Amino acid sequence: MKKIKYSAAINQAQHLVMDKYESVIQIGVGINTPWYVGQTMNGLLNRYGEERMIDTPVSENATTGIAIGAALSGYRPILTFPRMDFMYYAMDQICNHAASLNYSLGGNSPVPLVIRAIINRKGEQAAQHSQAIHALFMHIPGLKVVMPSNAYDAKGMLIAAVEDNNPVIYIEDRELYEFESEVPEDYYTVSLDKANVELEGNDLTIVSSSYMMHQCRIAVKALAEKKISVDLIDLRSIKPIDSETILNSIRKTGKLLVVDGGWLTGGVAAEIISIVVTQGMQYLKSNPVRITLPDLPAPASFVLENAYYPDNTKIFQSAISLCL
Amino acid sequence: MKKIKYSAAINQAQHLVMDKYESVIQIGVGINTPWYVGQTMNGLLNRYGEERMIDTPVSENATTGIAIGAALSGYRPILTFPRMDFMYYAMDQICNHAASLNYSLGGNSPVPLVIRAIINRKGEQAAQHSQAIHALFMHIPGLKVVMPSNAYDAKGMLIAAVEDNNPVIYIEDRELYEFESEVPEDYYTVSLDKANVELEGNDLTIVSSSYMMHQCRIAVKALAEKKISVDLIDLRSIKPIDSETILNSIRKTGKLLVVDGGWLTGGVAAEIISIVVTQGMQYLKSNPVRITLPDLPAPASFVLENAYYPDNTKIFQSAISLCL
Amino acid sequence: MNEKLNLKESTFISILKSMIRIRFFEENVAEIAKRQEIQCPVHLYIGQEAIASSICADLRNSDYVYSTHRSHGHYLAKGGDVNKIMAEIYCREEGCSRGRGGSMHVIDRNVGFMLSSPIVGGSISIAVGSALAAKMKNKGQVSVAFFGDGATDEGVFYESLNFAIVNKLPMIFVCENNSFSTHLPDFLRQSNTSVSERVKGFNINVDKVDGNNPFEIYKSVGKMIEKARNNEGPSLIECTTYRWLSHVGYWQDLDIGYRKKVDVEQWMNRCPIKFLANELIQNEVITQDEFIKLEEEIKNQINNAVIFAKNSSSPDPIFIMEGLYN
Amino acid sequence: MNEKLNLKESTFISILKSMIRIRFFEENVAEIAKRQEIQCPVHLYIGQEAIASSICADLRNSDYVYSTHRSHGHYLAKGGDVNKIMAEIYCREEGCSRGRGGSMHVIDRNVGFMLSSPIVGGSISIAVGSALAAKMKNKGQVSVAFFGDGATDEGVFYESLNFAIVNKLPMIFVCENNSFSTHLPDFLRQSNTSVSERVKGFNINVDKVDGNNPFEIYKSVGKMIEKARNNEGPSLIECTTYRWLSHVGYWQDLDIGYRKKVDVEQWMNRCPIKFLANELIQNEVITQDEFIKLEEEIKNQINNAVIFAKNSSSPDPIFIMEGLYN
Ligand SMILES: Cc1ncc(C[n+]2csc(CCOP(=O)(O)OP(=O)(O)O)c2C)c(N)n1
Ligand SMILES: Cc1ncc(C[n+]2csc(CCOP(=O)(O)OP(=O)(O)O)c2C)c(N)n1
Ligand SMILES: [Mg+2]
Ligand SMILES: [Mg+2]
Repeated sequence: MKKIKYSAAINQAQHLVMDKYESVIQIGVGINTPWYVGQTMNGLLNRYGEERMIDTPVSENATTGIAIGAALSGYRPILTFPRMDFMYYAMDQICNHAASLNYSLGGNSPVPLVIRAIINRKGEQAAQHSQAIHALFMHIPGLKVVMPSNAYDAKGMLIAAVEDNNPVIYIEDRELYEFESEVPEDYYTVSLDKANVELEGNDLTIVSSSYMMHQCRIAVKALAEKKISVDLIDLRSIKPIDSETILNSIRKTGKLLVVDGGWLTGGVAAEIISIVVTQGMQYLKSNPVRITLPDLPAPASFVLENAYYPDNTKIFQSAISLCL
Repeated sequence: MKKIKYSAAINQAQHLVMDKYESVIQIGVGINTPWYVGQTMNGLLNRYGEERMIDTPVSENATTGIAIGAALSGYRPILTFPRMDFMYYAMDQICNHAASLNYSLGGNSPVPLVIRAIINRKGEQAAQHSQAIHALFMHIPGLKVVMPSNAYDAKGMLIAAVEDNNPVIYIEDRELYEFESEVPEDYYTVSLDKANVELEGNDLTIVSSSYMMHQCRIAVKALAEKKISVDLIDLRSIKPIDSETILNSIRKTGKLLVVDGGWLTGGVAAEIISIVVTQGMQYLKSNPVRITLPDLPAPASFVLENAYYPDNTKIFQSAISLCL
Repeated sequence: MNEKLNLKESTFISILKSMIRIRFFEENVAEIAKRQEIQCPVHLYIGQEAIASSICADLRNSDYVYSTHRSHGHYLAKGGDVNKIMAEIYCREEGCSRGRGGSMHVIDRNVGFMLSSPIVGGSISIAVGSALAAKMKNKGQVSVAFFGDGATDEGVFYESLNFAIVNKLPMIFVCENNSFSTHLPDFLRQSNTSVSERVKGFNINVDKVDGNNPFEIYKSVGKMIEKARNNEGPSLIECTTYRWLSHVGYWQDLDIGYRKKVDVEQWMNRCPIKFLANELIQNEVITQDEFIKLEEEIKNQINNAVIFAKNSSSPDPIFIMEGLYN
Repeated sequence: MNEKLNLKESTFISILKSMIRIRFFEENVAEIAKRQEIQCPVHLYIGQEAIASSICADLRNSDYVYSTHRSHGHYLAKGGDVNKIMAEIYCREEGCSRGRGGSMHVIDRNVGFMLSSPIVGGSISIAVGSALAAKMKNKGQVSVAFFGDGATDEGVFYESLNFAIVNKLPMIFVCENNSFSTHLPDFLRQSNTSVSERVKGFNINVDKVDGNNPFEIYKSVGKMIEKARNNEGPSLIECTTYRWLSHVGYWQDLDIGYRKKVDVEQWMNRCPIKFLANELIQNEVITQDEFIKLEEEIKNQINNAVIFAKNSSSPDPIFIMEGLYN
């Protein structure tokens, strides 16, 4: 199988779904320029034209409503936010409308909408251009929220998201764009509600997702050298959460470290820990640990950024303390 | 001391701060009509005039920015959202701006803004008019988020919020408006970061806030009859969270039930449980339990509402199972 | 074709029927709300019936309609099922939204009634999304968004307008300007209280009509629909009107002080139903007897709807989660 | 008073100085960005200097100014500290925002520069809040919001406009129309590419001027400021202009294909600094020698700012949480 980049996998997925389904259209600020979306849109404008690739004015709120309306009228739009930070403008449409319409209308008004939401961390871009606010969407009933960590899942989950009849927030981290993994060229899907046990081990369960999985992988290698073997679980989906996979692992290892790329309070890590201890605290041999961003807006200075963003060293150290 | 209603306590607090500080102004959709805000604004328009009581067009986004701008320019605005559901329109100003401005600008641009956010549960109002989305704000660094459960705290915390130099989301539940408690007539503050051990007991810790405290109080009385004595903790603030008070209680009781009026996944209950088990799992004698709304938009039908909203019976039953 | 009116007779009989249906429906809802048979908040359309009825007169089932908190009139005018909406106001399982949505979340996709949203300004952009779909499908469909003057205070209205114009979508923006956003009159909220004048600079085809005059509305929107079907882009029609009852509920909120009794009375004298009925009778399109018979028929229909609703079952809490995902 | 120009000489010398300062500042930032001395993304103002400089010429320190992602020009024109903003672009502790904000979050409250926001449309409503405060304080302050044509695509712009007009606030909306929102030209985004025409229906005092001509801008905004100080309400000035460099960064993004080389060249021929310098020299307000001396002085100032910034310390991670709460 060929190794391709995470961004290329997203690109492939989009070519495949736009090819297969005439009903797939794309909409969003900057979708037709590499400035915003890296290489993920390569070739799409040329191949499918402006009618199906709608680059919009900066009107995030209306644009989201428009995507919802198109979804209610026979299309399967992919709506892209080049930064998650810009989604705040569209919260009314995402949370008040896309998420709950089908339920409020009695169940026959599916909103087959995919929202590509891109995290841009680091680069001295500061508080309003660096946010990872996936936890907010995890809280909203009616949404599905996925955050693939590798090229294979990125492709398969994006295709699955497009085929799904519900609004799916599909979260990418730009830091992942250059990472390569083996990806089949053809059309395939990866389920939107299953976690992936990426590595099996006995001493410790690490649960993570998206870009932080990358940091975990590095840490896990270093831990192996210290003879600590890790069950490394890639959440892939944070709504719904695959509790079973996590609990199965905890039954085996008895130790839990959750690593999330968002803020601490009310974040994904809190939810994972809650699931585990409300359902299986008896299996835990020591206090679970969470590694997240501190409760602080992103600072600009890279010196502060280095202190702000947790990395594999921090994961390694936490894992070591947990296993001592 | 005189007993007054929760809504009257809010009203008193507002009269007192507007009296004491010329810089306090009020702004928001419907603040000058009892339709929206019950009795909480009684007498304010007459006494302070339209210049300080600004009833606005339905432009939630701009109105929030305007309140921030006034806060940066020497005023201490109180901005009211008659329903939390309408706050989605203003998320950019609340989360991207009010919350992080002071940090991003180096620390000398305080935003002394109070946002009164009103939860309207029940009444067959359905998904877009019933939301309790306090957990979303708990996740945003730079905000303070309080949700008083009784008239005394409602008054003292609103005054404290106005005196605070940071954006404070002050959450009311309309269901609480009619509840009375003893409230001094004069000016006083209640700290924005301390939980309140409302009742002391030994068998179980119940942590709750706002309207759900009311349901807990009923349950706790019934539990007392069953000889189960409860440490009943009123969070009061969900950002920051007073971990110490909660942990102290857990050390004593070894059992934890968290009752929150918001949704399950990624909610306040998950955070409380996480704080406890990451810092003191060893004190817990059994799995902690959370009672929340299910992950579902609010249904309209009151028959469904009755199944949707947890009440004191559910709390009672959970507590009993926990203590068996 | 009636020569004096210079308009199709059958159309105006249909419009009259629609208006009467809405009036009786709303009067009935007011009754049941007063009797506290329902808890669900209701925003009644009485006084504004001419607008929905005339706008929808020539729309097809394949055309899209979007509505607001004040949804009943739009729903009925588009041909929505009167039983199902009544049952929904009662929050019953047989309601159009299975009792999950209530008065403010109604739907009848068979006739192109897509949804109503109680979030002010919440459905306008979604309607534009249907217009985008319509343009792509290229089958002559149009999309219509009903909204109040209050909704034009939300920025998303302008974003939606701009997008529809830039992309020449088959979209019709229908602003029902009753000069109030709940208690707040237009001049305290808006720098230009005429919505159609305010947005002229967007380069959109606009018209401002008497919202209590079905002839004016029908004529104006007819041209707009034609334009839209011919891929000539969107239009906005501003219909000035007045709501007779309180913002929400069944009463006549004269006590609160935000509007005067004489204003309400003046507008009630300009009742759109009386006006149209008189015109049709005087021009011998229908007779007084036919009119009375028509009223009877519709009254029956509404009474039956109430019976249907009351006989409907409450949703079963066991299935409370149904409809969350699709 | 220069008779030929019929304008105060000292004012235009100040404006010229301000424009040169911005130009050199930005050229320097481009250099350091190119040399990768900084990581922080920078949106350079080169080509648009006349606008900030002329708008701010008669503003007082007590007047409020709000800005965008393209913040440097506004900051310097309002009298912001050149050392502190340079150090901020380097994300240093001595920067105006202590290295927490970088290029897109700058502040100098001593001179009324309140903040810049990189969220498109993010600072307009906040500026209106300062105008509200100004009106309540009643001391003749005005509030100015700078924003691009792209920001007028956000609904919050219209909400802000409406509120300012309804409440007659001392507010000046300054739209710098460079016809691009990043890569997207105006006609692909906007139903009316003239912002001032688009919003006329809001009943606001508007003017459209050549944004590369300081005389025009200064004259027009002067009247607006006077109006605002006299409690006669807000105004909007649209200044047509062009950015010479890429949306972000130091290069001349001609390769991406969204704009043509000849357009850039044509606009570069209309350099606002050359234009003003020529006018002042020809009208004997200053001599060629004085102009050259002036340039030298400012060049020095900027070089010193770079030295200041480089000598500044990096923020200490120990204090990373400082500034979260106040
Ligand atoms: C976002 C939002 N803000 C506030 C409200 C409360 N609200 C309900 S209806 C309404 C006024 C709407 O006025 P208009 O659009 O003119 O419709 P009308 O009631 O006159 O038919 C308001 C402010 C709401 N539903 N949604
Ligand atoms: C809410 C939001 N959406 C998108 C962006 C990305 N973005 C940054 S600048 C810009 C264009 C702004 O154009 P304009 O307002 O005309 O300012 P100019 O860059 O031309 O000075 C965009 C879309 C953003 N910063 N904020
Ligand atoms: Mg109205
Ligand atoms: Mg521009």
